[in-house]
Amino acid sequence: MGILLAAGHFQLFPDQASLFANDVDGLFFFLLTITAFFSILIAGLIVFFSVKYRRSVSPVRPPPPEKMWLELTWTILPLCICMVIFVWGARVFALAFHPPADALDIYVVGKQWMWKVQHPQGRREINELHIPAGRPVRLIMTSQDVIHDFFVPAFRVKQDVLPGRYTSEWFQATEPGEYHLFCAQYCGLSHADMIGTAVVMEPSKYAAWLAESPSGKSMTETGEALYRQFGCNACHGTKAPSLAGLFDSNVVLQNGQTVRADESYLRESILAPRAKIVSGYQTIMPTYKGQMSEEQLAQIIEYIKSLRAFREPEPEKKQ
Amino acid sequence: MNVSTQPLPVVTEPRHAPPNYLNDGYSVRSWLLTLDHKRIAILYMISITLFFFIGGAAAVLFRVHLLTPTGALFDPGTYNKLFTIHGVVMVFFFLIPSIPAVMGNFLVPLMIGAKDLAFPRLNLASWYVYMAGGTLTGYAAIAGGIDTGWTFYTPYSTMFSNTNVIAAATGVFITGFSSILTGLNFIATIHKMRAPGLTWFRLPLFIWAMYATSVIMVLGTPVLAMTVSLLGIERIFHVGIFDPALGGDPLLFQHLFWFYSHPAVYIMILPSMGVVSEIIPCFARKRPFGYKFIAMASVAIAMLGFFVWGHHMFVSGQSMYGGVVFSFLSFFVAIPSAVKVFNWTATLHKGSISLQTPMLYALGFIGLFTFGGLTGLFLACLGVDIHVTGTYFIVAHFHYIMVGGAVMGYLGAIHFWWPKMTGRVYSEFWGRISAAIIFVGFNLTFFPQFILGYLGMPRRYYAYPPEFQVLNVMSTAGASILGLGFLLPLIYLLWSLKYGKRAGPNYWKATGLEWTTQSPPETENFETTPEVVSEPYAYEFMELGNAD
Amino acid sequence: MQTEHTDILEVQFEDVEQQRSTSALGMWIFLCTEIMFFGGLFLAYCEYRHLHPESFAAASSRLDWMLGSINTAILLTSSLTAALAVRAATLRSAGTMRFFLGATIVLGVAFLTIKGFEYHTDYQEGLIPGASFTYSASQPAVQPREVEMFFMLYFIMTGVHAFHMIVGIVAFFILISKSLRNTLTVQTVENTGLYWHFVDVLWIFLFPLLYLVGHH
Amino acid sequence: MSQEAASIRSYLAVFAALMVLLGATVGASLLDLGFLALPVAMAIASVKAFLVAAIFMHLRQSSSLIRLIACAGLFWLGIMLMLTMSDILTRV
Repeated sequence: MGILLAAGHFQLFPDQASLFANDVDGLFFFLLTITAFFSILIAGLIVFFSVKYRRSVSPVRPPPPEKMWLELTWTILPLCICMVIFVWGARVFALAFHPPADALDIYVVGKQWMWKVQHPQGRREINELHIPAGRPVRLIMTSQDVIHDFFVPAFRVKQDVLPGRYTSEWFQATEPGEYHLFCAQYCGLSHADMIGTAVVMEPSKYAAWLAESPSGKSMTETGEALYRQFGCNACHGTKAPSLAGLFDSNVVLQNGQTVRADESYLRESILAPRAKIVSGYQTIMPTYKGQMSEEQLAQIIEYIKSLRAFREPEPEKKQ
Repeated sequence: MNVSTQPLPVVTEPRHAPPNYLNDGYSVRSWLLTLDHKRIAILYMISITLFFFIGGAAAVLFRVHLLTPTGALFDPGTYNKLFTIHGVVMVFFFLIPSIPAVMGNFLVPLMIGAKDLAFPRLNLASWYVYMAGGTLTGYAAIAGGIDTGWTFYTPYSTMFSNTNVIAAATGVFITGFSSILTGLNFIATIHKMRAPGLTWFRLPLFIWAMYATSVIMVLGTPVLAMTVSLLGIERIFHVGIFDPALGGDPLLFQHLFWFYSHPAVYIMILPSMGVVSEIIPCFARKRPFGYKFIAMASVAIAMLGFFVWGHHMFVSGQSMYGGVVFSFLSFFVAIPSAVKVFNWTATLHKGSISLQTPMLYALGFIGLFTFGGLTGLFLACLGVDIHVTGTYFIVAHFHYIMVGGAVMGYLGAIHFWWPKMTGRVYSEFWGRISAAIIFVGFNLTFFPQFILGYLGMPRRYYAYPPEFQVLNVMSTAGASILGLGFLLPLIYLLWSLKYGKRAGPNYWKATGLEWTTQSPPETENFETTPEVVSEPYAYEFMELGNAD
Repeated sequence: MQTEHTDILEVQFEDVEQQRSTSALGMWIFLCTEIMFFGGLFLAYCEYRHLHPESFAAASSRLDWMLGSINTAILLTSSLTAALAVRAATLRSAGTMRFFLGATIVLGVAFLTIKGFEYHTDYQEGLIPGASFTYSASQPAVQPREVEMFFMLYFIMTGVHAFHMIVGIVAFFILISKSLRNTLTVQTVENTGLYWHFVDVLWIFLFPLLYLVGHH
Repeated sequence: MSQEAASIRSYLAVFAALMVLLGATVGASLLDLGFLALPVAMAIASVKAFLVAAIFMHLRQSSSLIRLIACAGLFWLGIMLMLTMSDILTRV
């Protein structure tokens, strides 16, 4: 059921290739039933009344009295149905916002008009997304220019990709195969060419595919090299907070607020370091905005994330 | 409605029409400087018809382009400009002014027994403002075009598009003021100028709908004006307001834009609902079932419509909490719409129904609006919206509301009040034929797009994967039928102006003060101010229409 | 100044009372649209002040709060004179009305003059957003780009406000000339007064939001 | 006419109150009120705006329709500010 099979074939229903697709489609069919029921009801009544009470057989009658119970019925009943739809829809939506903790992080950068993908193990690709079946995958996405939208119909997931910040989406692919990948937010001249393929592979094949990486270096390794190249190690751990164990921890800021150190926080701290100063430290970090590409940024972030594995003791020396 | 003025004698083919607003001066000046709401309505009608066919031509062109997966006619840039001009022209220059500025202008004073709107000079000014905005947007379309989509999303529109965004945005900014002036005029008129005895719950439902529409125009449109101003400032001065590269927040633009543009959907649909609420009682010869509920539903839609704009932004990067709040609120606006549909259907029960052209449009409206509204539930529903937003599902949904709803309502209104406006009767045969063609063509155009959308075809694509071709060809075939369907009324309505038989004051034997005037109405509307002494829609006391 | 019974009755109205109340209603609806028009700016201000509190405070401290306070006092006084002009109009004393209208115009011009001096100072200090914007942050948390955003909002908000004042001043001149030609109606004076008070109310909010953000 | 004559006194009283409030808002900004600074400034501004609207703009004597319209403007402004901020304040 992939693109190759479907090419030229007429479909009425899209492929289902993720766990989330089942959740969305269940809700979709519920809504479809409601829509069909009420459309047929109204259309049927209109046709039925138009025939039964046509002018030639039906005289003009005095108006019937207002029926309050009827009005209340068709006010309250739709409201109840709507609330069911809302709650169900919100549950599915919440699911889309909460990736499992063991999700595989893949970095996506959108630019006019292509998708650039980086796997943690170092392999990069353009307009293709290779992923293993049966494993939750989280995409950490940003854009270099305008707003794009990463949309894989077979997974039923879609999320705008904004410049200047990270957004994310996650899914767990079920069926190996090739699926369409679309940009679903109008982004200019070649918007319709900003398409690609999501390739779902058996996990073993995915591992083999990753190993074919031409550079042979993982994002963490490249990130570590960049970390030294940009001189981050000159301060972090001494004059600036240690980054070991930072990711996913709670950071107390100078203004007393507490923030969670997720990818967005790391990104902001590199590009706009003065926005959120860690309590007890001075504002000495320069901005790296314009000095590193989104890909390099992702590599450094991936390196910082890797530091959680071996938590170093916090250095005592603070200035 | 029983009215204390004497019924007018039935006019049988006089040689010359009695003095009326149409033969009250023939000079260009007497039209371009007129303060008569009826003449201004005609000016609007001519202008919006022009814009409708410009927008429609763009639509036909890009539908033909989409016959083949790689695109048959245009390069990507041209395609993008075509769908943008289609959207901008249809939304801002046809749908929003359509029923309010044409039918509302013509009917509001007549229906409430007034000599004119409260501020006739503002009314004329609103037409000039509209034309100025339209001209500027037309200029933008020719000089460089515009390729941002009608939504003008930043930062594409402010920093990346190489097209004439400033001129188009200025055009939209200017035409917004025409909308504001019209709304202001209607609110003041409906509050202050009703005939003696015409209490709020004796008002025709069309007036309730116009009132609700005006509230949206007055409160929503200024926000659009500010939004496109900020867009222009960012584009010209390159100072961050919406562009994240300059420290701005692109979602702020979307909030501001949809704060107006979602209620704007109700500017399009509420007047059509009002029209349908007039037509159905007339052709079912029955008082509308649940008059007060239909009236209050209009007001409720206008209010609730302002609470729901965030459902356009569920996948935009808006917070999850924001999404849930907006989804919850969105469902509430479905309720008054449902109440209206049920009440219209109940009005048909035990009526005496004749299926003449306006009634065909009205019944078509109910069916298409019901389906369009129900598919709106998919979009308010968070879980499904993730998949269908930004696809052809959205395109299909809003065309069911805007074409199946608003345009059907507009055509219904034109056909219903044409005898009143022009004093002539069009060909019933061609009226019914074209109503049927439009209904069939419309469904063939847009129903396949629901399937395309669920399959995942994104909107605004000039090329698409080959497996989507069958449905696209169906849609294009439908569009050509629909285009033909829209041309037919243009022909037979114009024909009727010269060759149609004279209509008489109350062609449909309808209730309502506008039908107590001669057709076409005289410049002063009423010789003496009418006095209303009874409830509206007393069809059980009316004789049957002379068209039967 | 005309007396009531000779107020020109437009054809669409039944009587003068209907014409007056409709006119007042129309004016209030217009003011409602003005609230929403400025609402978009207030929303932008709210969001960015929330996101960049330090930069907004620092930027605000570059404005002269003394001049801002003086201007506020001038505008509040002009509101008083406008109210007194309307009162004189209702009492049909044309001379008094013209005096107070004149006073309002003088105060309005004074406000704009001071505003002009402020703009000029901002220009000299390189605070005009755009290519020539220069700002060096004194505190670490302050970002020049965010300061520029504050000034963009400042110039848009005060600029649109000043434009409204110019319209109001021109309207007052028209009122005076109409009054001298004896073609003025009370309702016109009242509506113009409403407009002027609205412009004043706007400034009442703009002043603390723009001038008094930070500690100074 | 006595009502008209009384109005001049109320105008002057309102003017005096406005000036006092102007002093108060400037004074408050000179104190370091922390997070209270904005609410205090807005509260004072609202009282000033209310005085101008009620007395100078005759809202106190106006018909309920006109009062309703004035409130509607504020209500819709509130919708816009609150619902948008509900997104912005809860973004992760």
